[in-house]
Amino acid sequence: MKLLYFAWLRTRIGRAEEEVDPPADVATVEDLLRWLQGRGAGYAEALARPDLVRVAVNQEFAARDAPVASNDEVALFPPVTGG
Amino acid sequence: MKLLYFAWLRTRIGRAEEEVDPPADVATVEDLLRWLQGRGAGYAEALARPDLVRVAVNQEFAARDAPVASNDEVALFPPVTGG
Amino acid sequence: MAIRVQEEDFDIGAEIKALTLGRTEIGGVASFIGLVRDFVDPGAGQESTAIRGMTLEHYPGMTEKMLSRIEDEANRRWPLDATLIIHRVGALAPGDNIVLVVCAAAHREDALQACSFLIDWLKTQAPFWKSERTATGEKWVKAKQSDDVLAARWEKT
Amino acid sequence: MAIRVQEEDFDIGAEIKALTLGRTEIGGVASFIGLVRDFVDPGAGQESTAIRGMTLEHYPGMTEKMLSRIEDEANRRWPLDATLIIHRVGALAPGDNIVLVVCAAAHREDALQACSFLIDWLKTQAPFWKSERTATGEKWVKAKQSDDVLAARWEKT
Repeated sequence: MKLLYFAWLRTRIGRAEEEVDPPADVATVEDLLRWLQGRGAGYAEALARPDLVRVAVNQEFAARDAPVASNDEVALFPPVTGG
Repeated sequence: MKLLYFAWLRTRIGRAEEEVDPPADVATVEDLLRWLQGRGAGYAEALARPDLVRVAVNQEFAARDAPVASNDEVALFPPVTGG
Repeated sequence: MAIRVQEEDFDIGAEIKALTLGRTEIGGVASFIGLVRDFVDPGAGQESTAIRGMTLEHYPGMTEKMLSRIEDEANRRWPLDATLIIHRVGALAPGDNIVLVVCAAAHREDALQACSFLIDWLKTQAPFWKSERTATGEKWVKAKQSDDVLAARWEKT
Repeated sequence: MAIRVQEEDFDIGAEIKALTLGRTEIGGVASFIGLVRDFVDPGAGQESTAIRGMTLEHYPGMTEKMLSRIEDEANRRWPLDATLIIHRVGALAPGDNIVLVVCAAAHREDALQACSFLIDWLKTQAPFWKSERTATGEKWVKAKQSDDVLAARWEKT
Protein backbone atom coordinates (compact mmCIF):
# COMPACT_ATOMS: atom_id res chain seq x y z
CA MET A 1 0.00 0.00 0.00
CA LYS A 2 1.31 3.40 -0.98
CA LEU A 3 0.81 6.17 1.57
CA LEU A 4 1.08 9.89 0.81
CA TYR A 5 1.19 12.69 3.37
CA PHE A 6 0.53 16.35 2.70
CA ALA A 7 0.86 19.69 4.53
CA TRP A 8 1.34 19.37 8.31
CA LEU A 9 0.78 15.62 8.17
CA ARG A 10 3.83 15.42 5.94
CA THR A 11 5.97 17.63 8.18
CA ARG A 12 4.94 15.90 11.43
CA ILE A 13 5.35 12.37 10.07
CA GLY A 14 8.58 13.51 8.47
CA ARG A 15 8.13 12.05 5.02
CA ALA A 16 6.01 12.70 1.92
CA GLU A 17 5.33 9.07 1.07
CA GLU A 18 6.11 5.48 1.95
CA GLU A 19 5.20 1.90 1.07
CA VAL A 20 3.57 -0.01 3.94
CA ASP A 21 2.26 -3.52 4.39
CA PRO A 22 -0.38 -3.37 7.13
CA PRO A 23 -1.64 -6.59 8.76
CA ALA A 24 -4.66 -8.34 7.28
CA ASP A 25 -7.08 -6.91 9.88
CA VAL A 26 -6.53 -3.39 8.54
CA ALA A 27 -9.58 -3.36 6.27
CA THR A 28 -10.85 0.25 6.40
CA VAL A 29 -9.56 3.81 6.52
CA GLU A 30 -10.40 3.82 10.24
CA ASP A 31 -8.29 0.68 10.82
CA LEU A 32 -5.42 2.15 8.84
CA LEU A 33 -5.38 5.38 10.87
CA ARG A 34 -5.38 3.40 14.13
CA TRP A 35 -2.57 1.13 12.90
CA LEU A 36 -0.51 4.14 11.74
CA GLN A 37 -0.79 5.79 15.19
CA GLY A 38 1.26 2.93 16.60
CA ARG A 39 4.13 3.41 14.17
CA GLY A 40 6.02 6.02 16.20
CA ALA A 41 5.94 9.42 17.86
CA GLY A 42 5.63 11.43 14.59
CA TYR A 43 2.61 9.36 13.52
CA ALA A 44 0.98 9.53 16.94
CA GLU A 45 1.39 13.30 17.02
CA ALA A 46 0.20 13.76 13.42
CA LEU A 47 -2.89 11.62 13.99
CA ALA A 48 -3.69 12.81 17.52
CA ARG A 49 -6.67 14.79 16.17
CA PRO A 50 -8.21 12.40 13.64
CA ASP A 51 -11.10 14.85 13.10
CA LEU A 52 -8.58 17.15 11.38
CA VAL A 53 -7.39 14.41 9.01
CA ARG A 54 -8.92 13.88 5.57
CA VAL A 55 -8.25 10.71 3.59
CA ALA A 56 -8.29 9.94 -0.13
CA VAL A 57 -8.16 6.39 -1.44
CA ASN A 58 -6.92 6.20 -5.02
CA GLN A 59 -7.35 9.98 -5.32
CA GLU A 60 -10.98 9.96 -4.18
CA PHE A 61 -12.14 11.41 -0.85
CA ALA A 62 -12.91 8.44 1.40
CA ALA A 63 -15.02 8.10 4.53
CA ARG A 64 -13.69 6.33 7.64
CA ASP A 65 -15.50 3.09 6.79
CA ALA A 66 -14.21 2.97 3.20
CA PRO A 67 -12.20 -0.18 2.42
CA VAL A 68 -8.43 -0.08 1.85
CA ALA A 69 -6.49 -2.80 0.04
CA SER A 70 -2.82 -3.60 -0.45
CA ASN A 71 -2.38 -1.96 -3.84
CA ASP A 72 -4.30 1.21 -3.01
CA GLU A 73 -2.79 4.69 -2.96
CA VAL A 74 -3.95 6.25 0.31
CA ALA A 75 -3.35 9.94 1.01
CA LEU A 76 -3.66 11.64 4.41
CA PHE A 77 -3.99 15.40 4.60
CA PRO A 78 -5.65 18.26 6.50
CA PRO A 79 -8.80 19.98 5.21
CA VAL A 80 -7.89 21.70 1.94
CA THR A 81 -7.05 25.43 1.86
CA GLY A 82 -6.47 26.27 -1.80
CA GLY A 83 -8.08 28.89 -4.03
CA MET B 1 -36.74 73.86 -21.62
CA LYS B 2 -34.14 71.66 -23.25
CA LEU B 3 -35.43 68.35 -24.62
CA LEU B 4 -33.21 65.37 -25.51
CA TYR B 5 -34.31 62.28 -27.43
CA PHE B 6 -32.47 58.96 -27.54
CA ALA B 7 -32.64 55.67 -29.48
CA TRP B 8 -35.91 55.18 -31.39
CA LEU B 9 -37.43 58.28 -29.85
CA ARG B 10 -34.65 60.24 -31.51
CA THR B 11 -35.08 58.55 -34.91
CA ARG B 12 -38.91 58.82 -34.90
CA ILE B 13 -38.99 62.44 -33.77
CA GLY B 14 -36.18 63.13 -36.20
CA ARG B 15 -33.91 65.14 -33.95
CA ALA B 16 -31.58 64.57 -30.99
CA GLU B 17 -32.48 67.72 -29.08
CA GLU B 18 -34.43 70.94 -29.17
CA GLU B 19 -35.34 73.96 -27.08
CA VAL B 20 -39.08 74.25 -26.36
CA ASP B 21 -41.24 76.71 -24.49
CA PRO B 22 -44.36 74.83 -23.38
CA PRO B 23 -47.41 76.74 -22.13
CA ALA B 24 -47.73 77.47 -18.41
CA ASP B 25 -50.17 74.59 -17.78
CA VAL B 26 -47.42 72.04 -18.62
CA ALA B 27 -46.37 71.42 -15.02
CA THR B 28 -45.45 67.71 -14.93
CA VAL B 29 -43.77 65.04 -17.07
CA GLU B 30 -47.24 63.72 -17.91
CA ASP B 31 -48.34 67.18 -19.12
CA LEU B 32 -45.18 67.52 -21.19
CA LEU B 33 -45.67 64.16 -22.95
CA ARG B 34 -49.27 65.05 -23.80
CA TRP B 35 -48.24 68.47 -25.12
CA LEU B 36 -45.44 66.95 -27.23
CA GLN B 37 -47.85 64.49 -28.86
CA GLY B 38 -49.62 67.45 -30.46
CA ARG B 39 -46.44 68.79 -32.06
CA GLY B 40 -46.59 66.70 -35.25
CA ALA B 41 -46.72 63.23 -36.79
CA GLY B 42 -43.22 62.20 -35.65
CA TYR B 43 -43.99 63.12 -32.04
CA ALA B 44 -47.40 61.44 -32.12
CA GLU B 45 -45.85 58.26 -33.51
CA ALA B 46 -42.91 58.31 -31.09
CA LEU B 47 -45.18 58.86 -28.09
CA ALA B 48 -48.03 56.57 -29.16
CA ARG B 49 -46.98 54.00 -26.56
CA PRO B 50 -46.17 56.15 -23.51
CA ASP B 51 -45.61 53.00 -21.43
CA LEU B 52 -42.44 52.43 -23.49
CA VAL B 53 -41.10 55.92 -22.79
CA ARG B 54 -38.81 56.70 -19.89
CA VAL B 55 -38.11 60.26 -18.78
CA ALA B 56 -35.19 61.89 -17.00
CA VAL B 57 -35.42 65.42 -15.61
CA ASN B 58 -31.99 67.00 -15.13
CA GLN B 59 -30.41 63.58 -15.64
CA GLU B 60 -32.50 61.86 -12.97
CA PHE B 61 -35.16 59.27 -13.75
CA ALA B 62 -38.51 61.00 -13.23
CA ALA B 63 -42.01 59.64 -12.62
CA ARG B 64 -45.00 60.90 -14.61
CA ASP B 65 -46.08 63.25 -11.83
CA ALA B 66 -42.63 64.83 -11.41
CA PRO B 67 -42.59 68.60 -11.99
CA VAL B 68 -40.91 70.15 -15.04
CA ALA B 69 -39.80 73.76 -15.26
CA SER B 70 -38.59 76.04 -18.01
CA ASN B 71 -34.86 75.64 -17.41
CA ASP B 72 -34.92 71.87 -16.93
CA GLU B 73 -33.15 69.42 -19.19
CA VAL B 74 -35.72 66.72 -19.97
CA ALA B 75 -34.70 63.53 -21.78
CA LEU B 76 -37.07 61.02 -23.39
CA PHE B 77 -35.86 57.54 -24.17
CA PRO B 78 -36.87 53.86 -24.29
CA PRO B 79 -36.03 51.45 -21.46
CA VAL B 80 -32.24 51.14 -21.33
CA THR B 81 -30.45 48.22 -23.00
CA GLY B 82 -26.76 48.64 -22.19
CA GLY B 83 -24.32 46.29 -20.54
CA MET C 1 -13.36 53.69 -7.96
CA ALA C 2 -13.38 54.56 -11.62
CA ILE C 3 -15.88 54.98 -14.44
CA ARG C 4 -15.07 55.23 -18.13
CA VAL C 5 -17.28 55.56 -21.19
CA GLN C 6 -15.22 55.17 -24.34
CA GLU C 7 -15.19 54.09 -27.98
CA GLU C 8 -11.86 52.27 -27.61
CA ASP C 9 -11.53 48.65 -26.57
CA PHE C 10 -10.18 47.76 -23.11
CA ASP C 11 -7.64 45.22 -21.87
CA ILE C 12 -8.89 43.44 -18.77
CA GLY C 13 -5.38 42.28 -17.82
CA ALA C 14 -3.95 45.80 -17.85
CA GLU C 15 -7.00 47.20 -16.03
CA ILE C 16 -6.82 44.64 -13.22
CA LYS C 17 -3.07 45.09 -12.92
CA ALA C 18 -3.48 48.87 -12.58
CA LEU C 19 -6.28 48.41 -10.04
CA THR C 20 -4.42 45.96 -7.81
CA LEU C 21 -0.81 47.15 -8.14
CA GLY C 22 0.71 47.48 -4.67
CA ARG C 23 -2.71 46.87 -3.09
CA THR C 24 -1.72 43.73 -1.19
CA GLU C 25 -4.77 43.93 1.04
CA ILE C 26 -6.80 42.64 -1.94
CA GLY C 27 -7.61 38.93 -1.76
CA GLY C 28 -10.02 38.55 -4.66
CA VAL C 29 -10.87 40.26 -7.93
CA ALA C 30 -14.17 39.42 -9.59
CA SER C 31 -14.83 40.68 -13.07
CA PHE C 32 -17.36 40.50 -15.85
CA ILE C 33 -17.01 41.26 -19.54
CA GLY C 34 -20.09 41.63 -21.74
CA LEU C 35 -19.47 40.91 -25.43
CA VAL C 36 -21.40 41.40 -28.66
CA ARG C 37 -23.03 38.05 -29.46
CA ASP C 38 -23.58 37.00 -33.05
CA PHE C 39 -27.24 36.13 -32.54
CA VAL C 40 -30.44 37.71 -31.29
CA ASP C 41 -32.17 35.79 -28.52
CA PRO C 42 -35.10 34.16 -30.27
CA GLY C 43 -38.53 34.15 -28.71
CA ALA C 44 -40.00 30.79 -27.70
CA GLY C 45 -40.13 28.46 -30.69
CA GLN C 46 -38.46 30.99 -33.00
CA GLU C 47 -35.18 30.76 -34.82
CA SER C 48 -32.35 33.03 -33.78
CA THR C 49 -31.24 35.82 -36.11
CA ALA C 50 -27.62 36.45 -37.02
CA ILE C 51 -26.19 39.79 -35.89
CA ARG C 52 -23.75 41.63 -38.14
CA GLY C 53 -23.00 44.54 -35.90
CA MET C 54 -24.23 46.76 -33.11
CA THR C 55 -24.26 50.46 -32.29
CA LEU C 56 -24.28 51.73 -28.74
CA GLU C 57 -25.74 55.14 -27.95
CA HIS C 58 -25.77 56.78 -24.54
CA TYR C 59 -26.77 59.95 -22.69
CA PRO C 60 -23.50 61.74 -21.94
CA GLY C 61 -23.59 63.25 -18.47
CA MET C 62 -26.40 61.11 -17.12
CA THR C 63 -24.45 57.95 -17.97
CA GLU C 64 -21.46 58.94 -15.84
CA LYS C 65 -23.79 60.13 -13.08
CA MET C 66 -25.68 56.82 -12.99
CA LEU C 67 -22.54 54.68 -13.22
CA SER C 68 -20.95 56.61 -10.34
CA ARG C 69 -24.09 56.18 -8.29
CA ILE C 70 -24.20 52.43 -8.98
CA GLU C 71 -20.55 52.16 -8.00
CA ASP C 72 -21.14 54.19 -4.81
CA GLU C 73 -24.01 51.89 -3.90
CA ALA C 74 -21.82 48.78 -4.38
CA ASN C 75 -19.18 50.34 -2.13
CA ARG C 76 -21.83 51.05 0.49
CA ARG C 77 -23.12 47.48 0.44
CA TRP C 78 -19.83 45.55 0.40
CA PRO C 79 -16.36 46.26 1.82
CA LEU C 80 -14.54 46.74 -1.49
CA ASP C 81 -10.96 47.82 -2.10
CA ALA C 82 -11.44 48.94 -5.70
CA THR C 83 -14.09 49.04 -8.41
CA LEU C 84 -14.01 49.81 -12.12
CA ILE C 85 -16.70 50.14 -14.78
CA ILE C 86 -15.82 50.63 -18.44
CA HIS C 87 -18.62 50.82 -21.02
CA ARG C 88 -17.98 51.18 -24.73
CA VAL C 89 -20.13 53.23 -27.12
CA GLY C 90 -20.21 53.53 -30.91
CA ALA C 91 -20.02 50.82 -33.57
CA LEU C 92 -19.15 47.29 -32.44
CA ALA C 93 -18.83 43.93 -34.21
CA PRO C 94 -19.69 40.41 -32.97
CA GLY C 95 -17.05 39.27 -30.49
CA ASP C 96 -16.21 42.84 -29.46
CA ASN C 97 -16.12 43.81 -25.80
CA ILE C 98 -19.02 46.00 -24.63
CA VAL C 99 -18.62 46.38 -20.90
CA LEU C 100 -16.15 45.58 -18.13
CA VAL C 101 -16.95 45.47 -14.43
CA VAL C 102 -14.21 44.75 -11.89
CA CYS C 103 -14.55 44.51 -8.09
CA ALA C 104 -11.62 43.90 -5.77
CA ALA C 105 -12.02 43.03 -2.09
CA ALA C 106 -10.25 41.34 0.79
CA HIS C 107 -12.81 38.51 0.62
CA ARG C 108 -13.96 36.76 -2.53
CA GLU C 109 -17.66 36.67 -1.77
CA ASP C 110 -17.81 40.47 -1.43
CA ALA C 111 -16.04 40.88 -4.78
CA LEU C 112 -18.27 38.33 -6.55
CA GLN C 113 -21.54 39.69 -5.15
CA ALA C 114 -20.63 43.31 -5.90
CA CYS C 115 -19.65 42.39 -9.47
CA SER C 116 -22.97 40.66 -10.05
CA PHE C 117 -24.82 43.60 -8.48
CA LEU C 118 -22.99 46.17 -10.62
CA ILE C 119 -23.72 44.50 -13.93
CA ASP C 120 -27.37 43.86 -12.98
CA TRP C 121 -27.94 47.47 -11.93
CA LEU C 122 -26.00 48.90 -14.86
CA LYS C 123 -28.25 46.92 -17.23
CA THR C 124 -31.40 48.54 -15.88
CA GLN C 125 -30.20 51.95 -14.64
CA ALA C 126 -27.52 53.29 -16.97
CA PRO C 127 -28.75 55.17 -20.08
CA PHE C 128 -27.28 53.08 -22.89
CA TRP C 129 -29.21 51.83 -25.92
CA LYS C 130 -28.19 49.18 -28.41
CA SER C 131 -29.27 48.87 -32.00
CA GLU C 132 -28.49 45.62 -33.81
CA ARG C 133 -27.81 45.16 -37.51
CA THR C 134 -29.12 41.95 -39.11
CA ALA C 135 -29.71 40.88 -42.73
CA THR C 136 -33.08 42.66 -42.62
CA GLY C 137 -31.78 45.99 -41.32
CA GLU C 138 -31.00 47.87 -38.12
CA LYS C 139 -33.28 47.52 -35.10
CA TRP C 140 -33.31 48.95 -31.58
CA VAL C 141 -32.92 46.25 -28.97
CA LYS C 142 -35.92 45.75 -26.68
CA ALA C 143 -35.33 45.81 -22.94
CA LYS C 144 -35.54 42.33 -21.45
CA GLN C 145 -37.87 41.62 -18.57
CA SER C 146 -35.33 39.10 -17.30
CA ASP C 147 -32.96 42.01 -16.66
CA ASP C 148 -35.55 43.69 -14.43
CA VAL C 149 -35.97 40.43 -12.54
CA LEU C 150 -32.20 40.10 -12.02
CA ALA C 151 -31.90 43.71 -10.87
CA ALA C 152 -34.86 43.35 -8.52
CA ARG C 153 -32.91 40.74 -6.51
CA TRP C 154 -30.79 43.57 -5.15
CA GLU C 155 -33.64 45.79 -4.03
CA LYS C 156 -33.55 46.32 -0.32
CA THR C 157 -36.74 45.40 1.42
CA MET D 1 -12.77 23.34 -20.76
CA ALA D 2 -9.26 23.55 -19.42
CA ILE D 3 -7.39 22.93 -16.16
CA ARG D 4 -3.84 24.02 -15.39
CA VAL D 5 -1.73 23.64 -12.25
CA GLN D 6 1.47 25.61 -12.62
CA GLU D 7 4.21 27.54 -10.84
CA GLU D 8 4.21 30.35 -13.41
CA ASP D 9 1.98 33.39 -13.19
CA PHE D 10 -0.96 33.79 -15.58
CA ASP D 11 -2.25 36.71 -17.67
CA ILE D 12 -6.04 37.01 -17.40
CA GLY D 13 -6.25 39.14 -20.55
CA ALA D 14 -4.40 36.60 -22.70
CA GLU D 15 -6.36 33.70 -21.19
CA ILE D 16 -9.76 35.30 -21.85
CA LYS D 17 -8.70 36.29 -25.35
CA ALA D 18 -7.63 32.70 -26.13
CA LEU D 19 -10.87 31.35 -24.65
CA THR D 20 -13.21 33.66 -26.56
CA LEU D 21 -11.35 34.13 -29.86
CA GLY D 22 -13.77 33.52 -32.73
CA ARG D 23 -16.42 32.29 -30.28
CA THR D 24 -19.00 34.97 -31.12
CA GLU D 25 -21.79 33.00 -29.45
CA ILE D 26 -20.34 34.13 -26.10
CA GLY D 27 -22.20 37.03 -24.51
CA GLY D 28 -20.55 37.19 -21.09
CA VAL D 29 -17.29 36.20 -19.42
CA ALA D 30 -17.19 36.08 -15.63
CA SER D 31 -13.87 35.62 -13.92
CA PHE D 32 -12.31 35.51 -10.51
CA ILE D 33 -8.70 35.94 -9.45
CA GLY D 34 -7.56 34.98 -5.96
CA LEU D 35 -4.46 36.83 -4.73
CA VAL D 36 -2.05 36.48 -1.83
CA ARG D 37 -3.16 38.98 0.80
CA ASP D 38 -0.64 40.63 3.06
CA PHE D 39 -2.52 39.85 6.26
CA VAL D 40 -3.96 36.87 8.08
CA ASP D 41 -7.64 37.14 8.92
CA PRO D 42 -7.65 37.87 12.64
CA GLY D 43 -10.05 36.11 14.95
CA ALA D 44 -12.68 38.21 16.71
CA GLY D 45 -11.04 40.96 18.71
CA GLN D 46 -7.54 40.02 17.56
CA GLU D 47 -5.05 42.01 15.55
CA SER D 48 -4.22 40.86 12.05
CA THR D 49 -0.76 39.46 11.33
CA ALA D 50 1.38 40.57 8.40
CA ILE D 51 2.15 37.89 5.81
CA ARG D 52 5.57 37.82 4.17
CA GLY D 53 4.98 34.96 1.80
CA MET D 54 3.05 31.80 1.09
CA THR D 55 3.81 28.30 -0.18
CA LEU D 56 1.19 26.26 -2.01
CA GLU D 57 1.40 22.48 -1.97
CA HIS D 58 -0.92 20.11 -3.81
CA TYR D 59 -1.59 16.45 -4.54
CA PRO D 60 -0.55 15.95 -8.17
CA GLY D 61 -2.98 13.69 -9.95
CA MET D 62 -5.84 14.12 -7.52
CA THR D 63 -5.76 17.89 -8.03
CA GLU D 64 -6.32 17.63 -11.78
CA LYS D 65 -8.98 14.95 -11.23
CA MET D 66 -10.92 17.10 -8.75
CA LEU D 67 -10.60 20.28 -10.82
CA SER D 68 -11.87 18.45 -13.92
CA ARG D 69 -14.76 17.06 -11.95
CA ILE D 70 -15.66 20.50 -10.57
CA GLU D 71 -15.50 21.91 -14.10
CA ASP D 72 -17.67 19.07 -15.46
CA GLU D 73 -20.23 19.74 -12.75
CA ALA D 74 -20.37 23.45 -13.64
CA ASN D 75 -20.92 22.52 -17.28
CA ARG D 76 -23.73 20.19 -16.28
CA ARG D 77 -25.45 22.84 -14.19
CA TRP D 78 -25.17 25.84 -16.53
CA PRO D 79 -25.09 26.22 -20.33
CA LEU D 80 -21.47 27.35 -20.63
CA ASP D 81 -19.43 27.97 -23.77
CA ALA D 82 -16.01 27.73 -22.13
CA THR D 83 -14.43 27.33 -18.70
CA LEU D 84 -10.89 27.64 -17.42
CA ILE D 85 -9.25 26.98 -14.05
CA ILE D 86 -5.62 27.84 -13.41
CA HIS D 87 -4.14 27.26 -9.94
CA ARG D 88 -0.59 28.16 -9.02
CA VAL D 89 1.63 26.14 -6.69
CA GLY D 90 5.01 26.82 -5.07
CA ALA D 91 6.31 29.98 -3.41
CA LEU D 92 4.23 33.14 -3.73
CA ALA D 93 4.54 36.70 -2.39
CA PRO D 94 1.83 39.14 -1.23
CA GLY D 95 0.03 40.54 -4.28
CA ASP D 96 0.79 37.44 -6.39
CA ASN D 97 -1.99 35.68 -8.26
CA ILE D 98 -3.01 32.30 -6.81
CA VAL D 99 -5.98 31.14 -8.83
CA LEU D 100 -7.95 32.10 -11.92
CA VAL D 101 -11.46 30.90 -12.76
CA VAL D 102 -13.12 31.95 -16.02
CA CYS D 103 -16.61 31.04 -17.27
CA ALA D 104 -17.98 32.12 -20.63
CA ALA D 105 -21.63 31.77 -21.60
CA ALA D 106 -24.26 33.20 -23.91
CA HIS D 107 -26.00 34.74 -20.88
CA ARG D 108 -24.32 36.65 -18.09
CA GLU D 109 -26.13 35.08 -15.17
CA ASP D 110 -24.97 31.59 -16.19
CA ALA D 111 -21.36 32.79 -16.42
CA LEU D 112 -21.51 34.62 -13.07
CA GLN D 113 -23.18 31.78 -11.18
CA ALA D 114 -20.83 29.15 -12.59
CA CYS D 115 -17.79 31.28 -11.71
CA SER D 116 -18.98 31.65 -8.13
CA PHE D 117 -19.74 27.92 -7.93
CA LEU D 118 -16.33 26.92 -9.30
CA ILE D 119 -14.34 28.98 -6.83
CA ASP D 120 -16.51 27.86 -3.89
CA TRP D 121 -16.17 24.17 -4.77
CA LEU D 122 -12.50 24.43 -5.60
CA LYS D 123 -11.90 25.93 -2.14
CA THR D 124 -13.38 22.91 -0.38
CA GLN D 125 -12.75 20.05 -2.85
CA ALA D 126 -9.40 20.54 -4.55
CA PRO D 127 -6.34 19.20 -2.66
CA PHE D 128 -4.26 22.36 -2.20
CA TRP D 129 -2.70 23.49 1.06
CA LYS D 130 -1.27 26.88 1.93
CA SER D 131 1.39 27.68 4.46
CA GLU D 132 1.93 31.31 5.40
CA ARG D 133 5.16 32.95 6.49
CA THR D 134 4.91 35.68 9.16
CA ALA D 135 7.44 37.33 11.48
CA THR D 136 7.02 34.41 13.89
CA GLY D 137 7.61 31.65 11.33
CA GLU D 138 5.80 29.47 8.82
CA LYS D 139 2.33 28.09 9.60
CA TRP D 140 -0.16 25.90 7.77
CA VAL D 141 -3.37 27.75 7.04
CA LYS D 142 -6.47 26.41 8.81
CA ALA D 143 -9.51 25.63 6.71
CA LYS D 144 -12.24 28.23 7.16
CA GLN D 145 -15.72 27.20 8.16
CA SER D 146 -17.05 30.08 6.08
CA ASP D 147 -15.75 28.28 2.98
CA ASP D 148 -17.82 25.22 3.85
CA VAL D 149 -20.85 27.44 4.27
CA LEU D 150 -20.29 29.08 0.88
CA ALA D 151 -19.78 25.70 -0.82
CA ALA D 152 -22.87 24.25 0.85
CA ARG D 153 -25.03 26.80 -1.00
CA TRP D 154 -24.46 24.75 -4.15
CA GLU D 155 -25.44 21.38 -2.73
CA LYS D 156 -28.42 19.97 -4.49
CA THR D 157 -31.25 19.06 -2.18
